[in-house]
Amino acid sequence: MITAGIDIGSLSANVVILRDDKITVLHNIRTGPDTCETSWQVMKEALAMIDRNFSVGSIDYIVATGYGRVVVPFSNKTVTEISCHAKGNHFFFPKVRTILDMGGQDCKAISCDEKGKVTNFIMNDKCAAGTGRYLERVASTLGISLADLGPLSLQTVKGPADISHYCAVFAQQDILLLRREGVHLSDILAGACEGIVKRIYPLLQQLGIRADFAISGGVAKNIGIVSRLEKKLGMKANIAFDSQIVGALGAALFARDFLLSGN
Amino acid sequence: MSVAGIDSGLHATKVVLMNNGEILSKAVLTSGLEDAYTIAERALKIAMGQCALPGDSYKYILATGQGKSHITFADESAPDSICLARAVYKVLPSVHTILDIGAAHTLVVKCSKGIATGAVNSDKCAAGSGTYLEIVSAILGVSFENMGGISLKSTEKIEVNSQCAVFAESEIISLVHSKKRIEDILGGVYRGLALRLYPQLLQVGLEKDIALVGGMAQDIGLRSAIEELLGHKIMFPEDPITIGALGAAIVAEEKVKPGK
Amino acid sequence: MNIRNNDRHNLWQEWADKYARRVRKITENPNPKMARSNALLYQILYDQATKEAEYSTEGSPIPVVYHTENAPDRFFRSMGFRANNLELNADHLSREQVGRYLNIGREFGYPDNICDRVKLAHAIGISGDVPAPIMVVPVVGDCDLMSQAMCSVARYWNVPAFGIDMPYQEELDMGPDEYLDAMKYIKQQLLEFIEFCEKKWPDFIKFDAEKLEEYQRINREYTRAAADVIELAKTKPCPYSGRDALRMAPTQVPDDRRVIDYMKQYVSEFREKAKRGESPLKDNIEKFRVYWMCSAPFYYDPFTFLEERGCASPLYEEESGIPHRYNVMNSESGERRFGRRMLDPLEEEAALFATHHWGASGNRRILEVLDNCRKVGIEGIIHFELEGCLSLNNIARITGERAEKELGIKNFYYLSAHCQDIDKWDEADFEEKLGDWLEMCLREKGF
Amino acid sequence: MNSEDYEKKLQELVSVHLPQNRNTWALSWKEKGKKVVGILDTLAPEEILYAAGILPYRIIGTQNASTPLAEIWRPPDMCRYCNHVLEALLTGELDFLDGILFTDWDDDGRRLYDVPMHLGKPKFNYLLHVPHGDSEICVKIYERDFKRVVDWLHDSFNVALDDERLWEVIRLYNKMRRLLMKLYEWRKREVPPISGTEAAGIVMAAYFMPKEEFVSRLESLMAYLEQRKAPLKKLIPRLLVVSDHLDNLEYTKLIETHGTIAMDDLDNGSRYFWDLVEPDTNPLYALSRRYITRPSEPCKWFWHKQVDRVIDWIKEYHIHGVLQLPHIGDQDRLCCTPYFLNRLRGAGIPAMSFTREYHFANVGQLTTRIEAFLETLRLK
Repeated sequence: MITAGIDIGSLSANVVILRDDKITVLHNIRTGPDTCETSWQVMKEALAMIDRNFSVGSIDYIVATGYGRVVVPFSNKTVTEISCHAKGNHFFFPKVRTILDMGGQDCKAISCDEKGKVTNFIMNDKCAAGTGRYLERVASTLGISLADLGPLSLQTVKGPADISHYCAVFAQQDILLLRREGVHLSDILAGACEGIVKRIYPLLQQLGIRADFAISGGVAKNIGIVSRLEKKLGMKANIAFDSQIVGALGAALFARDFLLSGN
Repeated sequence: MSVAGIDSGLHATKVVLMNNGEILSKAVLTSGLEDAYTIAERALKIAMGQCALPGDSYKYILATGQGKSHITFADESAPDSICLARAVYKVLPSVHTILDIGAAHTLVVKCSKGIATGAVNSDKCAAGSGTYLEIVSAILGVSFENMGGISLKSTEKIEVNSQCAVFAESEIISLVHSKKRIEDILGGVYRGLALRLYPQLLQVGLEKDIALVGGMAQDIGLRSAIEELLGHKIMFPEDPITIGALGAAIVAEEKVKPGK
Repeated sequence: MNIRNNDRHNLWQEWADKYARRVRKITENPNPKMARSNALLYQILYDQATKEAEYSTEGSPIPVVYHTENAPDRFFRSMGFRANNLELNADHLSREQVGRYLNIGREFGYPDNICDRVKLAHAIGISGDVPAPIMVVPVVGDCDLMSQAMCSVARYWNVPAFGIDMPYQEELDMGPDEYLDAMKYIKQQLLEFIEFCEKKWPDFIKFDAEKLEEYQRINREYTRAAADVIELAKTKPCPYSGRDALRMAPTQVPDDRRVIDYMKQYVSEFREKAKRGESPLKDNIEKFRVYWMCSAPFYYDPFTFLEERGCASPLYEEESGIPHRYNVMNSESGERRFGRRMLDPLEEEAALFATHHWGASGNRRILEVLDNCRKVGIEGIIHFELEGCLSLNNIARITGERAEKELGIKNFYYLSAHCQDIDKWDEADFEEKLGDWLEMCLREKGF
Repeated sequence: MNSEDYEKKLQELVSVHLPQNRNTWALSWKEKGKKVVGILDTLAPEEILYAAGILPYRIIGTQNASTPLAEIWRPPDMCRYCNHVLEALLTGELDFLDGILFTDWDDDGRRLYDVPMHLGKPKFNYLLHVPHGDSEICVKIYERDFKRVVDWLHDSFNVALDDERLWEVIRLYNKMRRLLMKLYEWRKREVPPISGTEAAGIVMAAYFMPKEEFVSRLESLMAYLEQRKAPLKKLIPRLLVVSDHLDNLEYTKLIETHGTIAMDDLDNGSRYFWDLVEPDTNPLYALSRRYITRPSEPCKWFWHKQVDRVIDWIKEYHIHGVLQLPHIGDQDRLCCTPYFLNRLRGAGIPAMSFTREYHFANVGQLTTRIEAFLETLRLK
């Protein structure tokens, strides 16, 4: 039995292919302007990893998720990223009850039951404050790579700088000014991370945080955010070895369930 | 008697030197990662270099703009609203409403005879600022300068609703993906932008004539979108970028005028 | 989700300690900028807080009723209740305390985009940090959301929510008769309230008209003393700081006669300053005077900022002698109004309630504001709108337009901000904008 | 008539509220030289207006995406319904109204009255205070204020009102209410004869038509509706939708692509017609009692009784989950939401609340949220 999950996010597109319950392929690329093309590309590349004459047709069931889920032409069914992230995280960490998924342009706090089924969730609103995109802009403004942002933010000199604007765009202006005033790079980054945690925390508060806690999505890779959040919550965060594929994995698991239940 | 006006903006610092109402010289420097003080100092030097007068012949230096408080070598600082009102009165005396759109702010000033009588300032959200357009130009791969012109070729009305610049990004990407023409997308972008500026304009009363100044004033796309919205022409000075600095210089002159 | 079992704080004890510190500071090394009479004020607050703090630890022998600012506090107490004004509790939160209650609100799932006062009053109400209620009293008329918050608190503790309703109509032409009408309606509700409570808690609740009258006498004397402040407000340069104009009398101690002494001290000390032409303004020169309205940042002092620039703020709309519950009491003689047709103490409470200036249409409040502007020669209005305050929607601009049309006041500064949610407060930005506005006004005046 | 004709008539009724249709009746009413007065919520005593020969017109806000004229007066992020109503007033969309009877369901509703008063547009406005309690005293004061409304109508439009006519109108309204209740009764079926969208559409038709016409139109359809095989197939889950001013039915359509709206707690749904006016010697008193003692709106102090109702409905209508969609700035509902959700979840009923715009916009995220909620109901 071969099933696949494909997660088309605003920043990255991910594919997970399962043989029975084993993950055989993980693959992700950056989402291009044409979401449909992106979905073909990422899937084809993933299939090629199994072997070259493997095609979409040879997969028994495909579930698409992510904001681009509806445009994936070859999916049998679509499931929202919310359900998929719960399921994916639950696969890695069966004891998880609260999940934070921080994607490119939204941020979800999800609580699930022992079966990995969503029981409640909260999402941020029509503003990019506290999202992956925000961090991208910060990194690009300061001319550093997204990967370095987290570690650097932990080496504060005078403590986190105050970035007063919520707005992802204006934060960039603030940062520019701070730079001109000669504020240390790390302090600015620390300020940016603090800012994000400040935006995320209320979501988790409203949801009510129950152990275990897990973070997925691109931002989970950012040690600057994760460690600060762990400190604020006073609990350890579980993070999958590849936090970006959790959604796609969840989709693949749903595909397996649907196939078995003949749904 | 000579004076200097400095407008320390986020993206550029402008200097105007004046002598008895005559502009001696101007200088515009785009800000890098230098602090406001240093770059203002440099801009001032450049401007001074353009005219023969010795450095100490400048009786009064007045700073305005978002970085004004950092320019400690200036004798005084004054709010943008006051400087804009003075300058626009000098170059476009019939104007009663000034719309100043810069990189990160939008300021609407109500004025009569060079006196600012009201001002509405917005900077809660980038949706109405030049930065928003920079993001758009980056997504569409169109140069910032050409966007306006292209938007005028729009034939189909498209709505770009996203308040948030970052969300507009994905909205625009999906428009591109659905094979919409760049011209029409830009048309929508400018219309949306004008619509978001509209409440602010209405708040000060929209008394004619209306002038568009600041970094964005040269953007023909924005200008025509606003004119379309208001249903009449708006004015703009030939050098809209240095208008704040000019105002600062005028206010400086008032200070040194004998008897004042 | 049950916050009551979370770590409890003894709010009143924390306040008692704070007031003790202040009293000590004022008596030991007084700040010349601050009013001396504050010593008595904080002493009163300290005594109240210590009393409440005991109840908080030992549990209150007397049943507690939660209510908000516009509710008839004196009335509850005259029935034998201990009244706890959650709205005032919220106002008294210090910078350090406020975070806890914002979090409690969020965890409860209460909307975050409503005004800080409602959010915090609600949060304190469900925190268990003040003695638990046996009844909650939602009132409408000044703030509907506050009454929603009180209902929510009542549902949380599963205790009765006994509302008191304030009637109104567009009263452009509203004379004493309509007020009397409204007053009678409210009196009926108060009687119903008494009946309900006396039946429910026969052992310890009994309405005592004399007690109420005594409280009202104190309040009347206080009002009379405070009325002189409006006279002081007319003197230029303004003898006191906007900070002191904001000073509210401790309304939770209706039985404490010292509030009268406090107000008298307050007035006389500033009358002295007025005689000497002293003021908190730079070089004692008043260049401009503004009417500070609605609310203010709690943990930052905008008045010193204004006074350093020669701008006086003699009035805060709610307090210091502003007769904002007009038509009820003659502020000079302190006698009941309504052509003397208002006789018993219940009617007085009802009338105070019925004529609240936040009630009814915006017109009621605006008329009063304009009247005060006229009284003290206001040149500019700073309308500090509390973000998320529904009672202010629409009337800010109407006030501005009418102030210009009817009084020729051109300078109207409208700003909307949070007063207590510090995370959302940007001081630098606030000062820059306020400074720009003031400078615009001054230059226009030729300074 | 064959079923095609009936279906056509039904769809006509459902689409009465659409911008291009809804003013038809008001305009022809005015042609007869009669007056039209706007109302804003379920708390306004329509019967009084109608009995006085005035057509009550329930205001739907403009569907323009932006509300620049309204934002001169009020912050954009408070009650979105008020924004869009004020915008409609200022753009002239509502210029045909002779007046508006304002009711203060909350402070935003109360302050909405100030701008028209300030601008004198429309000419005649009245602010009717709605007591939030349900005591006899409240009923009495509301009755007294009804008398003031009658005086206002007389002074403004020179119309009179007699008990006889008022009773007639009350009977007519009760008849309408009974018909709608019957229609809602059928929604308990496994496959309801009408969708939630259609139900809301039918209710909103009553906003704009003279009630005689609405009643007769609905009456003529009842037989057909009773045996109608709805176009929509049996869709799990069955939902109860809660909101205020959910008058853009694109939202309900969006929900019904994923599930069935089998029951609602909407002001343009059950809350409009539930509860009859009970007989009494005095018609104004009888009216007041109906409007005051029903828990309908969150602003009422005894609103928890409305939650009891919702919980009963959940059993009667075999509801799987409750979906609440308050518009941004629907503050008094948002203040009641924690209690609401806790009550339902405490009773083992899945329930969620997502805010939305007033007009139909920014539905991308909303769709995901709704889908995700329905998944939690479906993926068992």
